Amino acid sequence: MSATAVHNLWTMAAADPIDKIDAPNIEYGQLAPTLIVIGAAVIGVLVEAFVPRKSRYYAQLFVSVVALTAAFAAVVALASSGYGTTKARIAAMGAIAVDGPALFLQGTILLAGLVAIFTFAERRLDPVAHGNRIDSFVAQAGAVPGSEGEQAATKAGFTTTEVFPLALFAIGGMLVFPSANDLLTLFIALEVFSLPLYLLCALARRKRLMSQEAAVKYFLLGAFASAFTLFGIALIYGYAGSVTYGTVAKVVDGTLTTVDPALAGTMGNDALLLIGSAMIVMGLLFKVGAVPFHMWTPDVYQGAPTPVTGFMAAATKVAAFGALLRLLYVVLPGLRWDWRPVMFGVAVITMLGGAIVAITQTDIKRLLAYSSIAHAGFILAGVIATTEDGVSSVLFYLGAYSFVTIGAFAVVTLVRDAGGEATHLSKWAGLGRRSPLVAAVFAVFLLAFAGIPLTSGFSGKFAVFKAAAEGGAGSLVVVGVISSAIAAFFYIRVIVLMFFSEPKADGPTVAVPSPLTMTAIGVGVAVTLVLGVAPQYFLDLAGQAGVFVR
Amino acid sequence: MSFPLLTATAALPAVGAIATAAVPAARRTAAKWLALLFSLATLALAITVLIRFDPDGDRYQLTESHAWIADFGVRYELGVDGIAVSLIALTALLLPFIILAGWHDADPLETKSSRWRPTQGFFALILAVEAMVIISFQATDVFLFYIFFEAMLIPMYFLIGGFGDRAHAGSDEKASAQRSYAAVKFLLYNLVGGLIMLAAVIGLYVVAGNFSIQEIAEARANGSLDMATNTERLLFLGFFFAFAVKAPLWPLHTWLPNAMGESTAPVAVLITAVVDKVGTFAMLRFCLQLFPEASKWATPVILVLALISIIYGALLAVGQRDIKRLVAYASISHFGFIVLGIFAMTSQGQSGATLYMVNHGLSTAALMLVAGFLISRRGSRLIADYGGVQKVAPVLAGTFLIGGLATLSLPGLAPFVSEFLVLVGAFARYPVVGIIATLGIVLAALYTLVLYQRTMTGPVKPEVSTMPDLRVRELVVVAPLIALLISLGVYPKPLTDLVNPAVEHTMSDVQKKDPKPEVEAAK
Amino acid sequence: MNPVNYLYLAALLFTIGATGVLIRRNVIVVFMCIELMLNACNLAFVAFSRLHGNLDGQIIAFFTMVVAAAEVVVGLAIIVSLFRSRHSASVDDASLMKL
Amino acid sequence: MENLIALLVAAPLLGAAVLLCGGRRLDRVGHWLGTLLSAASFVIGLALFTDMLGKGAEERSLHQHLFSWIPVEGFKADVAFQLDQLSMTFVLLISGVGTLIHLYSIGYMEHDERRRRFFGYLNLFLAAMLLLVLADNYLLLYVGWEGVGLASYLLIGFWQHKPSAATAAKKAFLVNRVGDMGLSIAIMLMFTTFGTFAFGPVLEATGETSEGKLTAIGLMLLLAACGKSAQVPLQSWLGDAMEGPTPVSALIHAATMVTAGVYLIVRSGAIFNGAPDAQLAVTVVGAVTLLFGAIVGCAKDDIKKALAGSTMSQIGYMILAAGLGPIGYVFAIMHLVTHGFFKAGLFLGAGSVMHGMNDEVDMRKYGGLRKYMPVTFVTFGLGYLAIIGFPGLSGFFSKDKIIEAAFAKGGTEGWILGSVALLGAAITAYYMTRVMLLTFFGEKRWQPDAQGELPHPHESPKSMTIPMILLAVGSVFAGGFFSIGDRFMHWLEPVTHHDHGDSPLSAATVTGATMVVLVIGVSLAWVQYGRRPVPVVAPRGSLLTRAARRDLLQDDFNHVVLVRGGEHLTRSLVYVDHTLVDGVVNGTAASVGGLSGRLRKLQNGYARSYAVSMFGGAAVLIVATLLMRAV
Repeated sequence: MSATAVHNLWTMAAADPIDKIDAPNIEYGQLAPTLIVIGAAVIGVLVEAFVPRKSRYYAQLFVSVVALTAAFAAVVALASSGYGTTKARIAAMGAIAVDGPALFLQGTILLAGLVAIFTFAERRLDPVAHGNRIDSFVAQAGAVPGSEGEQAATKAGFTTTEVFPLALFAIGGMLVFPSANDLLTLFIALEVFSLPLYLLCALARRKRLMSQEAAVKYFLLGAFASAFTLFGIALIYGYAGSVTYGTVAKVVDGTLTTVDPALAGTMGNDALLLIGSAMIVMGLLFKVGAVPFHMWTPDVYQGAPTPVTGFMAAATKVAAFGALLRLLYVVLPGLRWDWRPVMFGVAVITMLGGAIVAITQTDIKRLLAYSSIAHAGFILAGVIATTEDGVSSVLFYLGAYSFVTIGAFAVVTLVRDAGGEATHLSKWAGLGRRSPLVAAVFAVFLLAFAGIPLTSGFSGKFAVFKAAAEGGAGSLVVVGVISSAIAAFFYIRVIVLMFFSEPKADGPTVAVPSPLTMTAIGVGVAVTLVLGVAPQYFLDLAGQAGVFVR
Repeated sequence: MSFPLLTATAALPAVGAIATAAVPAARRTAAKWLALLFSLATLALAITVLIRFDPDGDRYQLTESHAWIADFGVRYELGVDGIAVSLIALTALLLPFIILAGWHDADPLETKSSRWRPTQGFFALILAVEAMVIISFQATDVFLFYIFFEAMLIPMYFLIGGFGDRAHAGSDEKASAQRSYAAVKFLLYNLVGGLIMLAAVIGLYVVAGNFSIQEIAEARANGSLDMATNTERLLFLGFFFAFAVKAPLWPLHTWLPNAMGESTAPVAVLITAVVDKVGTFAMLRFCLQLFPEASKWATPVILVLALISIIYGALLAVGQRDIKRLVAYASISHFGFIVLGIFAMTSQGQSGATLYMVNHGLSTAALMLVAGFLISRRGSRLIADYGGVQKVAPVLAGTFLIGGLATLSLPGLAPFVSEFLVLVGAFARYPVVGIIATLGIVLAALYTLVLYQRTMTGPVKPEVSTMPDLRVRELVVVAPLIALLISLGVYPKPLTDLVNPAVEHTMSDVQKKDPKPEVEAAK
Repeated sequence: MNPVNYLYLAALLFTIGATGVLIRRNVIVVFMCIELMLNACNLAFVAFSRLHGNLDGQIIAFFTMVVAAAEVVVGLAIIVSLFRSRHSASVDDASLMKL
Repeated sequence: MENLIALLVAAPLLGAAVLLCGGRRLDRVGHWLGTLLSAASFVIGLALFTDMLGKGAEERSLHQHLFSWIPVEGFKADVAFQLDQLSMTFVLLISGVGTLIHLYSIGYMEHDERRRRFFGYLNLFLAAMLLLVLADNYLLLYVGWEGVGLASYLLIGFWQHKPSAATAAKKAFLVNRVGDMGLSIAIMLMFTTFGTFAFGPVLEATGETSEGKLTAIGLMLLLAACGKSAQVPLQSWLGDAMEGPTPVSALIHAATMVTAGVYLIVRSGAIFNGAPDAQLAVTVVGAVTLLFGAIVGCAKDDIKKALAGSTMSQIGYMILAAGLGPIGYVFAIMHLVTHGFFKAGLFLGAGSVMHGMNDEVDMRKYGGLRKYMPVTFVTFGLGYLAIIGFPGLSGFFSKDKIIEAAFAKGGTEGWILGSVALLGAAITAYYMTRVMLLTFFGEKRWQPDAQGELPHPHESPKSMTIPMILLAVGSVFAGGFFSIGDRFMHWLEPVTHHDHGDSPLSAATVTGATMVVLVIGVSLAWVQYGRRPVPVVAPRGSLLTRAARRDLLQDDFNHVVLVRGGEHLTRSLVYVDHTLVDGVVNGTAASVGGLSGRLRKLQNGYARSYAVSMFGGAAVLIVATLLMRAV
């Protein structure tokens, strides 16, 4: 094509001046959940600015809890008024989709976030220092570890109550992420929930060096990944001339041509599309922690403050998988035959890799990190199904998984010794003898992870594998069961350790938590058992939420 | 709808488990009695099931059916046929004895921190296992069965790993190490089996769309559901693998000796006499009924495996130095017989196999529990540590001998009936197989008598010279078992009447006719 | 000049940035490389936008800059705190957690 | 009347149950109770017998159906009894001799504190044995068959504190099990062939199946018989079985149980008649064993072992006769009965001798006992004369008939079998004379026992001597009584269908020959043991002698081939199980663990290498996607 042609194009575009831009109309009602949370986050910032330090904690806790509850109520209201099914629509000028999957995932994220906030707010685990209760977050993020500054801050009873608004911002981003209906929104949402998480990772009270290291790693790799995503978006834009899911999808399956035939040589050729989509998908796979984009997971999970880890492990996965689903099902269904095999491969190595490497872990948090990787693999199996069942099974799995995860990490926070949480497995020896209840609860979570029947883990696994098998990925199911067998081994190892090995003399003590953590753990156990024994209701819910709007 | 008898039978021990677990730490004895009480109540319910069941009635009776997980096509469907009834009865019958026999097995050695309540846990777990076993005998929905088939592993696992045999050669660390090795081995073997079955279960759903064996079997019968040959075979293999691990069939057997060796005698009985029966039962109930063609296709291989199990198990039993491991290998040999009977696909074979499940339960229970009493006295599992016991404890020796004779299936005792039926059944279709299997009875005599001779006869070893004879509690455990062994050996008719109709159904499932005797065939 | 070349440039910049991330040790430099990648994206957006003759790409570019800025804030905060506690700006020193 | 049949079995069974479960409080009366109950079943037997004599030959067979035992589709096993002339003969022999031996044991076991249990076992044996001969189908017979095996196991090992006894018991049971395997296979064959295994239907239907099938069944039955009746190659247990108390040896291992094999073959006559090859096999086994046993009997110095050898050989005669078919059945049974008398007598005599000699069993340490225990001497002597076939005594008639029948088989077989039988007779005469001389004649060779005191032999108490006398009477007259006018033959004929073969030799010649060999045998023995003094320590002896002392190396063979081989096999299997079968699994686990360890190394903590993996991953992702499109 000649340079002039392009030039003309451009001048033509500029020739007719854009006289008026009609104001966008925003359906505030349908965006209520997100708006509430973001608003609350802003309020949280103001609280940090104006409320006296003593009462900040309570104010923040109050704001967050109220906001999350309200947002959840809003989600429920929207769902019950049929936005999930019949009245599903695109809102905010095509930026946000309000449909079944979006609402279901938002609901899940909000509940998970609420429970996580409880664990954030726990202040009974550590012994009272200098007459004020302390939580698991650093007294003053700026203070150098081990410096006088830090000691002073501790003495003064500083607490980093910023974590609450940060968490709210993250949740806000996560709410948008799975419901984003154009690539730009997707990217923004990604950053909005990533950046606060980077910070949260750095705020551990104990083992601060590790915490900061985790933050750096997470940040660098995350930014790296999002750069890829962005470039992918650019390429898709180049291919389709638009970043709105609907349009791109139309272009992909050829019902719409946005590209001047003259330029087809440059753009509109599938290389752009394929490479672009691959790069975006890569960014999402990074967030869900799929092999080979998983390597940040263990380090970050280990280094981050345990409540944050639980929050990340649960909510981030939900949001990221939501976005992945929407991308693959709404934007790239036309490319199914291209990405399915690739995702198949990713799912396989993720399941196997996660399970195998986990066997030799010695730190409980790293162990859970690898198990979360393996689970990402299982969920991917459901994604592959490319059926409505596949979607709903993934939704169900995410719901089941997130609560177990938060509960498990909450239990981890309870087992402590002089250096804070005792995360090395050897410390857990004989826990079942010393405090049977805690050990039993943790065993329940582990069994759920292992997918033993009568736990939510089994229902989820069954749903996903069933969908995959129906979707014609039977071999994936076989790989799945094999890796679950491998995975079972290390979950059982922990149980053996807790119940069958003699307690060590210098073993850790089990702190008695406040009602906050108890709720978190309780909810975890309840969800595990309910979804294990009588999952029908939730399966229906996920089933109704199985359809995307486009 | 009428009173859900089956649900009650399964639920009662579950309730009992919770109740027992809830007993405060100090009231150990109360927990024991509570557990015993619940097991007896369950027995009563099981007997009512036995009475309410009409052998000549429908195939599945006392059925219950409720919606459960529609999305998975799963219903809560219970129902029993003659085979299930007899096995439920066996389970419910053995449990009180197991509990009685294990009366002191879980008494804490020293008073640990008050939160740790081994005794309550022990009995609660046993009851939990009973509940799950019973319901998996009742389930007529594949998924429902699968769930409890798998869930069963967890309490069993804690029973094996948590409450090991105290008579252990070697240090405590060594003991607990071996124990948890055994427990993990047990769990992983069965879990792998179960997961592979899970794949098959999912496959079955994809093919059939629901899990009710009755519906599927019907659909297969009237041709509205036809599986591709390969699909059926794969699904069959998936199911069979899990059951073969549980049963256990050579070469998937090695978890059993460890598990039985390391666990206390009552738990060992629970494993081999009750839990493992689910495996063989499931072969009969699911493999043959859902995949008749594939079953026939696989028969030759399975028969060979069964034969290997019979001979191999017996030979290894001869080679054991540890009483409990010996019994374990003997059981492997016996499970070989059961599988042989099932896949001989003759009425005699299958009736024999079913009777064998019951009788083996009784005989192993008798032998193993007495062995447990013996071991608890001397504090050693090694055969070499005993000798001349019959001189100091004649009753113990006598009961032990009877248990042994039952194990070598002496005519007049129950196991003979079943073993002979299995042999005849196998012989009728595969003479060579029948003959080879008959070698098993010689080897059985060998390992049993060697065991008896080494432990009970000869000059009295100083260590055993002060050994007390059976106590009342122990007699209460053993006597009824022996009585049953004898009476079922002399008059097994009630049992066969119960089983025969069910077996005929299975035979019609696989569309097999008994081979006609030559003389009649000639006519 | 042919705007397609801008695309090639963008790709080149992106690659350079990525390579930098992979090979440079200094956190700041690594971070700058990431920024470079983002800017490569911007360039691509703008180029495409011109090729397509619609403004979306240019708008996205603005968004990207904002995001990049935010990222800088967060990133530097973390990096600085790390630097203060370790007195080293090398990525490889931050390797307490491994295996 | 037939309702009494069950009582025959029930009485001793009840005794066993009561005595074994009764506990110490029965120690007082236990032995009397046991004896009483066995006597009771003898009396019932007599009653049935007289009733039977009252009837005509054809309707003598009684039948009692108790209940259906194992009702399974296409498989019918009943608990039902059949009492015909054959069974009746056995009933009388078993309960009769049994009662006598109960009586004897009262004295013999007086000083054993476990006497009650002993009688319990004896009753158990009687019950099982009667069940065996009364069963109307092979499966029920099998029950009795194994039942007697159990009883014999318990009784051989009665003195369990002696390891030798325990081992002997185990060996007996095991060897028998091998035989039982044969029986069960035979039953299965019957089931697949005839669809049933009740005597009546099977034996009537033999015509309808092939000879091959019948031969197979026959051979399996023969295997069973070999096990139970200690015939080559399964004879090795009988010698060791002498570890049991002497009454046991007399009752079980001489008079009754060991003859069950003969019963089985005669009972299954119809099958064997249809299978000449099987019959031939039977005769061969019989012939071989009768020589084998005789030779062993010559070499043993242990009086009971010597008698055991002779038992073996006498049963060899019976088996031989049974193998001859209708010619021989009657004589087999007849010899069985007479043998029951005199062999039981001999054993009781031996027991009485041991009783007097501080349980010394080595005949070389006896000598000149005839003065000290006259009754024993006389009864034993009569038994001796009977067994060697002294004219006019039981053995003479029965054995002579068998030898005749053997010749009557005709053809070379006939000649061979006949001459073997004759040779056997000679050897019998030899070794029995040896026993006689060593025990009762010559000078005293008594040795001090463990306590260092010489034995003072004395006559045994009445309870022991009376049975001996009664048995002696039996062994003197039974044969004559049976043979005069072929009573016994006519009695059994309805069951066994006798036919006279055409003997190449006249009865007279055979008798003459028998006499000649008898004289030779006796005189040879006298030359060796009567004329010159007998060394207390056995001389090394010829190769054959040494072999014979070791049961012609049968045990050594078993030891090397079966025991050693078995041990190696099991040991290697245990190894295989541990290393191979388990090893595979553990190996897999280990390799997965190793893989995990290696993959773990990739997680090296450097953010940049993580980035590398991401970059590589992205590259792979892109390339893969493009490839998917390309292909």
